[in-house]
Amino acid sequence: MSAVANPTQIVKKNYVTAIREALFEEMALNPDMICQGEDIGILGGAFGVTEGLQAEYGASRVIDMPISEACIVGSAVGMALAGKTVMAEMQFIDFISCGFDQIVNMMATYCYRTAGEVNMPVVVRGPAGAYGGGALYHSQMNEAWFCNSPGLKVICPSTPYDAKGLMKAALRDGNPCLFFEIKELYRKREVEELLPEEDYVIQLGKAAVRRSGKDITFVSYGQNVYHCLQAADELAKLGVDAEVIDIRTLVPLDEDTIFTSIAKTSRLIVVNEAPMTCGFAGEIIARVSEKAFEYLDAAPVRITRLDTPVPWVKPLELYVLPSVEKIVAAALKTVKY
Amino acid sequence: MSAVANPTQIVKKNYVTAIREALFEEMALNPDMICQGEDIGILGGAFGVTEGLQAEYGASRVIDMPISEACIVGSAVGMALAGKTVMAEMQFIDFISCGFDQIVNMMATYCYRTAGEVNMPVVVRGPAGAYGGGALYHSQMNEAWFCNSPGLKVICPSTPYDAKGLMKAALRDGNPCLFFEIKELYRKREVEELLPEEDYVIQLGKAAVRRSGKDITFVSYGQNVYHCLQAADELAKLGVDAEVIDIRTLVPLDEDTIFTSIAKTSRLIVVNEAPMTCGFAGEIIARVSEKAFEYLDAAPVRITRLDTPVPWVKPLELYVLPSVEKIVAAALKTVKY
Amino acid sequence: MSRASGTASSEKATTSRDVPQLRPRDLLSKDDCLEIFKQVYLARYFDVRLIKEKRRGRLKGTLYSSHNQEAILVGALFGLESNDWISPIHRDMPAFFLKDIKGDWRRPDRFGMSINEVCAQVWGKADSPGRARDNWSHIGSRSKHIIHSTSMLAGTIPVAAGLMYADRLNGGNAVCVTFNGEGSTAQGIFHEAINYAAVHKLSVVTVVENNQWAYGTPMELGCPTSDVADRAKGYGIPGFIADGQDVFDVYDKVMMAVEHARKGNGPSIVECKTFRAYGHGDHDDDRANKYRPQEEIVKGRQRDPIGVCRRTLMALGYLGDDAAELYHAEGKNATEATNEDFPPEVVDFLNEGIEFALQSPLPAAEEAGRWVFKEDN
Amino acid sequence: MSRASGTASSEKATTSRDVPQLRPRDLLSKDDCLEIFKQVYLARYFDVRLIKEKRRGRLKGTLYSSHNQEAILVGALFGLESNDWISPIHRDMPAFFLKDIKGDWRRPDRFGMSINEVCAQVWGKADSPGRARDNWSHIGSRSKHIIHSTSMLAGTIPVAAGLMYADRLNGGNAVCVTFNGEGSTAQGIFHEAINYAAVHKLSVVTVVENNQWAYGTPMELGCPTSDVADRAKGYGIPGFIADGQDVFDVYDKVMMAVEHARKGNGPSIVECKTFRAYGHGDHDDDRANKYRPQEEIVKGRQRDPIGVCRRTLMALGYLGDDAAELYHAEGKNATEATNEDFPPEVVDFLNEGIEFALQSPLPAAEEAGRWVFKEDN
Ligand SMILES: Cc1ncc(C[n+]2csc(CCOP(=O)(O)OP(=O)(O)O)c2C)c(N)n1
Ligand SMILES: Cc1ncc(C[n+]2csc(CCOP(=O)(O)OP(=O)(O)O)c2C)c(N)n1
Ligand SMILES: [Mg+2]
Ligand SMILES: [Mg+2]
Repeated sequence: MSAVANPTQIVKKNYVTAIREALFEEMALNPDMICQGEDIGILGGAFGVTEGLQAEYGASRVIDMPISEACIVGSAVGMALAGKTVMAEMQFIDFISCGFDQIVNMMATYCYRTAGEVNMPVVVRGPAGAYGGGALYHSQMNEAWFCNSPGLKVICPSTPYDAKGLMKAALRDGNPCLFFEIKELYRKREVEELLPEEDYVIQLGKAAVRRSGKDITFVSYGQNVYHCLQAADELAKLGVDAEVIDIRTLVPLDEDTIFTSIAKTSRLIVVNEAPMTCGFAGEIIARVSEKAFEYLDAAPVRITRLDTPVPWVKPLELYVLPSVEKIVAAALKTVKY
Repeated sequence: MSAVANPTQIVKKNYVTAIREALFEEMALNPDMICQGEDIGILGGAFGVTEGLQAEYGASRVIDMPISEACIVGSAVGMALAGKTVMAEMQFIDFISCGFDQIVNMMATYCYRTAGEVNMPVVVRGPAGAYGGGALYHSQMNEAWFCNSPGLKVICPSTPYDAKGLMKAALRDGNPCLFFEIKELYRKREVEELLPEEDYVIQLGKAAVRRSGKDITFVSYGQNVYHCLQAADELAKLGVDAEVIDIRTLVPLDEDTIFTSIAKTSRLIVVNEAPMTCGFAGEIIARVSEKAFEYLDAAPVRITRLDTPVPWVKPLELYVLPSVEKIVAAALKTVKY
Repeated sequence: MSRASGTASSEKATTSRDVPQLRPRDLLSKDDCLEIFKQVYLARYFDVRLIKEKRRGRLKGTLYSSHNQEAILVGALFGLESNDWISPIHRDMPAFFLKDIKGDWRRPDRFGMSINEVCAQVWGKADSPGRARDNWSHIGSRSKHIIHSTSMLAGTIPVAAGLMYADRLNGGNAVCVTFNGEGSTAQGIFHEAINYAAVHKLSVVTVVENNQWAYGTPMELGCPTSDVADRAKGYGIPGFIADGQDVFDVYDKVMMAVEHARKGNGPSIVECKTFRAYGHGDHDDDRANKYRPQEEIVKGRQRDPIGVCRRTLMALGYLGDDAAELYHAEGKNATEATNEDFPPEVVDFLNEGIEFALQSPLPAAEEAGRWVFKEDN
Repeated sequence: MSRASGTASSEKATTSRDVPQLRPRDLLSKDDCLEIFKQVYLARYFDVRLIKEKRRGRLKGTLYSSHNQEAILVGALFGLESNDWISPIHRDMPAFFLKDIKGDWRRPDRFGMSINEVCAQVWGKADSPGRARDNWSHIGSRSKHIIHSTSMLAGTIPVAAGLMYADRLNGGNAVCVTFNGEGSTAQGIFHEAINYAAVHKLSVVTVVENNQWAYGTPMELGCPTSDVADRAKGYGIPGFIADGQDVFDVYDKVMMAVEHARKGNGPSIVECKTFRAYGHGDHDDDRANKYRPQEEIVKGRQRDPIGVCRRTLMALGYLGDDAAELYHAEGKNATEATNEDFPPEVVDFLNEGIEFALQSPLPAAEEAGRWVFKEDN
């Protein structure tokens, strides 16, 4: 633990450090925990999330796997059968497509098909998200695939505090969790924050209200939360008071916080960077339309990635993604509705 | 062609025959077409969809593949590069998870990343759907994964006429298409119908109004269309006049037909048998809420599979799936809204 | 012995020709051998009886017959330690109760499923270990050391590998035997998992039941080599070949593989050459008589594992002519064979299981909503 | 020759020892050999120059250096027919213009990309063959017979196999050479695709650049055998091993594999032993100096492919002492080497490409919405 936490000095920590601390602490607390993935040991991970972990806990608990995503997941399932808790890293979340079957058909359903005999304390985590010029295969937010695959919890933190608390909660949850880390936030100075010295978890399924407002509700997660907050600042200058909700976990979803907000604002914009069709933005709109229809005074709006892959060069990439401008424009239209 | 069509005798044809005819006819019309999949040649397919096809067109164009779904898709992509049109069968659509990466990352994006240089005339088709006691891995409707993966067209016919016309359209479309066949309809007597002798296609992206009504709109596809029609019959007895729309293709979606209907009925129930969260039912509700909000006089409703896998034995299976009763109950509630 | 042993295709596993060495089977007692014989009958009877039950209309669903492949199941399972793990597939239904059955078939504390549990699963009843949530062979039990498969072929091999990794870390020395068809060895996950197991020398024994056909596809369209065992060479691990009709040859080769693993030398593949007697499932029986040449079927069924075992036992003097003539299931298909063709204890054992299954209730519909996630109870 | 040929690990491909047989290289003319030498320089210069461009701030993005692996690219590509296909990966950027470059490097009708196109891609400009929609090495061209890869390693092998299937059906006799790292051979799709290619004897040559490391993971944690070529044994296909530092040995082995395919005998694997000179990408350069032992790095870089080639040519008398002393890129890293260390035509060639790229416009933002589906135009 000394490698990552220094109790005598209080410093703000970044997002990647928060996750690393969670892993170090859980490895210490739980001798039955194993971490595995490509290049996570000797190298310490492509993004340094597991830096120092193998030196601390040994190569048998921090495993450099072959480039075999399906086997990384499948073997984690086997370890869970033997009583282990497993963190399985996808080097980029995009590569999860190569381990897809083992996730949705083997791991996600194990508890269901055994009528509860077997639990699956496995967290599949990896760097996700666009805006960094990663192009088609290093930019994905493919969380919707997993939200549509029953048996998985789906998590996406936007702050270091949440990243650590949610990671610890996921590792103790006993259910298979998919943990989407926003790689553009890993080392972003602006989001650094003080983390508690003591052990803490953040309950899965609880949203956070990042800004309260009365005119319109923005629901988002991941880095788009910051786009919403910036848009809210701009809108404030224009006399529009936006509330910003960061759902943090997609499955299970904290509907109450969302509905309560819309009861107040009557207006909804959902922002995420996944492709629109069958994405989680649409899911939120569907839930609200079904269950909080009366609260809505205007058509809800989705601001998502266009239904395209993420192209490489900057102007093209930005063209297809949500932006502060797009949110502001949509909000102005919606409040006038 | 003589193997499947007999012009002197006019008989009703079932859903599986319609698809088989489409394949026979397209193989005859297009010498550059290839069919491949597990057991599709010597055996003629697990469900007989390709029965007689290898005898007619030879083993080099009708290929019995190893049990390698990823390679079935990937090699189809290679064939498309060489100018071929390929029908690639998944023995059950459930196994598409094993070829997932090649579909969403290799095939779906090929046109996009080559700025249009390379088209992908590949139809990945397979038997889908529950209600037959197939349990977790022979019952899936996993279309939402692909709707959330840009670059794929997604099709799901509910009648023999549509199945044939849409299959032919898909094979000529030049884009990668996922074709969900409802295996419970393959040999269902009640849905047999006369098919035109002449060549025909059904344009992708056009919905069909299966029943017109003025009180409430049911939007569905696949076998749930029949649940909607039955529910409409029951509701008619209770004085509720339901309109039933069969969208037929999910991507691209015929929004106009849906919006026009809701402009009339002001009420919407969407029915499909996929898991609820991030499924296509939610997508329809989101589109309507966003773009036809003013038309809605009541909260729209989803009737979908619960967010569970499909369990095996009958009472459990039915418990999680949409049913006529569930639709009728929801409709009665909605019209009173 | 009625037939020469198969040969190990990997040099590593081949023992020197000069020194006559004991084969694993040579350490089996007469009682063991007679028990094995009875288990072959039991596996056969299970299959025959289910087909009859279905024809009688007392059973629904598809049956994937293990007829003609019983020697593989019995031979592969007989020598395992109680707490070893297994992972059977669709064609291996008897494996669930054959595991650790040695001695008292009704022993409640054994590592393997009771016949009641297996029958409850077949009939889709609440007393199935999975409460009939998934079908046919997709059951298992963590406490009894049986991995639950999905339908996706070869999908349990990485699970077996991870399990063996963790077992070693836990200080265990178990071995996991996974069963697979020859067709399934074409799956990508087969490669990923065995590669990983070989890198870490994990105790995974992959038994390949090469019954020549994968549904309607002959072996040569799925595998480029004539022996599936050759796949082992790609990983530098032993690839054994067993006569899948000969329970003792299967026993030998699997025990060599198990021994290899138990010593910490890692995984291996045991190819058992056999032939699928019927269709892929019973829905395919008629077609399978057309897409497969008649001579091939006749030849493939010629050496009934019951007969091969019987002749071995007679040659060993463990079975007199009288005893050998008692039961006549040999060479008979499900239509021809009757209860009288089997040892009564075999019939009784299964009767009990079926009775239990028929009386077991259906699970309540509302259970369908449970256990998507862990329940605290 | 400066070094004994590598050995083919598959017997099928080994030629009889008694009869001295011509190696493919023995048929190369002096001009060919000198052209090969120049191409090795060209590949090296491309790498050196891009690193310099990035340091100068004229280029963004990650660079996956092919330094020390140039002999593989040149050797594997030199003998191909114009209309053969290739599929390079991240580390093979020079392959895009080295394909079919023989003779006139600026020939507009050749099957391979122009240096302009490659540079436009590197700089992310509209004149990239993919209009800068996907990054780095993820370009290709149907008309120039280069498969477009995704990031997912080994993912083009099934594409190559299907392509070769269709090409044969079309009456063609092309071969497709795919490039892969040793680490990537652990992917499931590698197995599925090569298995399928072997079943159908498809003309797919899988060149494995075994540079000992897959990002931060040493070969032995990803592959259980010491030779990746052993993977070929699992499919009953030839597995050749080449000295990846020796362009002529790579040429020999790849040509044997190509010949094998061209005759209709199907796929093979050619392992080229080499060493990754720098980090995985340039972001990894510093770390790679820590996670890899210094001695290993020194040893791995000892035999610079330029030097190995030079010495061969001198031994053949194709290069006099003077000519050999003209350029001094050998053994120098990107910091040490200057333009003067390379033949001027190499520098000029790339200069033109870079000029073109710098002047090429960015694609218009709105293009991002196009070509999700086929456009009729
Ligand atoms: C990944 C996957 N693809 C396809 C299937 C459909 N399927 C079920 S059994 C089978 C044939 C299996 O053949 P083999 O492995 O030889 O086993 P056998 O049935 O002959 O015992 C196929 C194709 C499946 N279950 N899983
Ligand atoms: C399916 C997949 N998993 C992981 C990655 C991330 N990744 C990119 S390159 C690389 C290492 C590749 O090593 P190797 O195949 O030996 O090629 P090398 O870089 O050494 O040339 C990894 C793990 C990827 N691109 N695709
Ligand atoms: Mg088989
Ligand atoms: Mg490498």
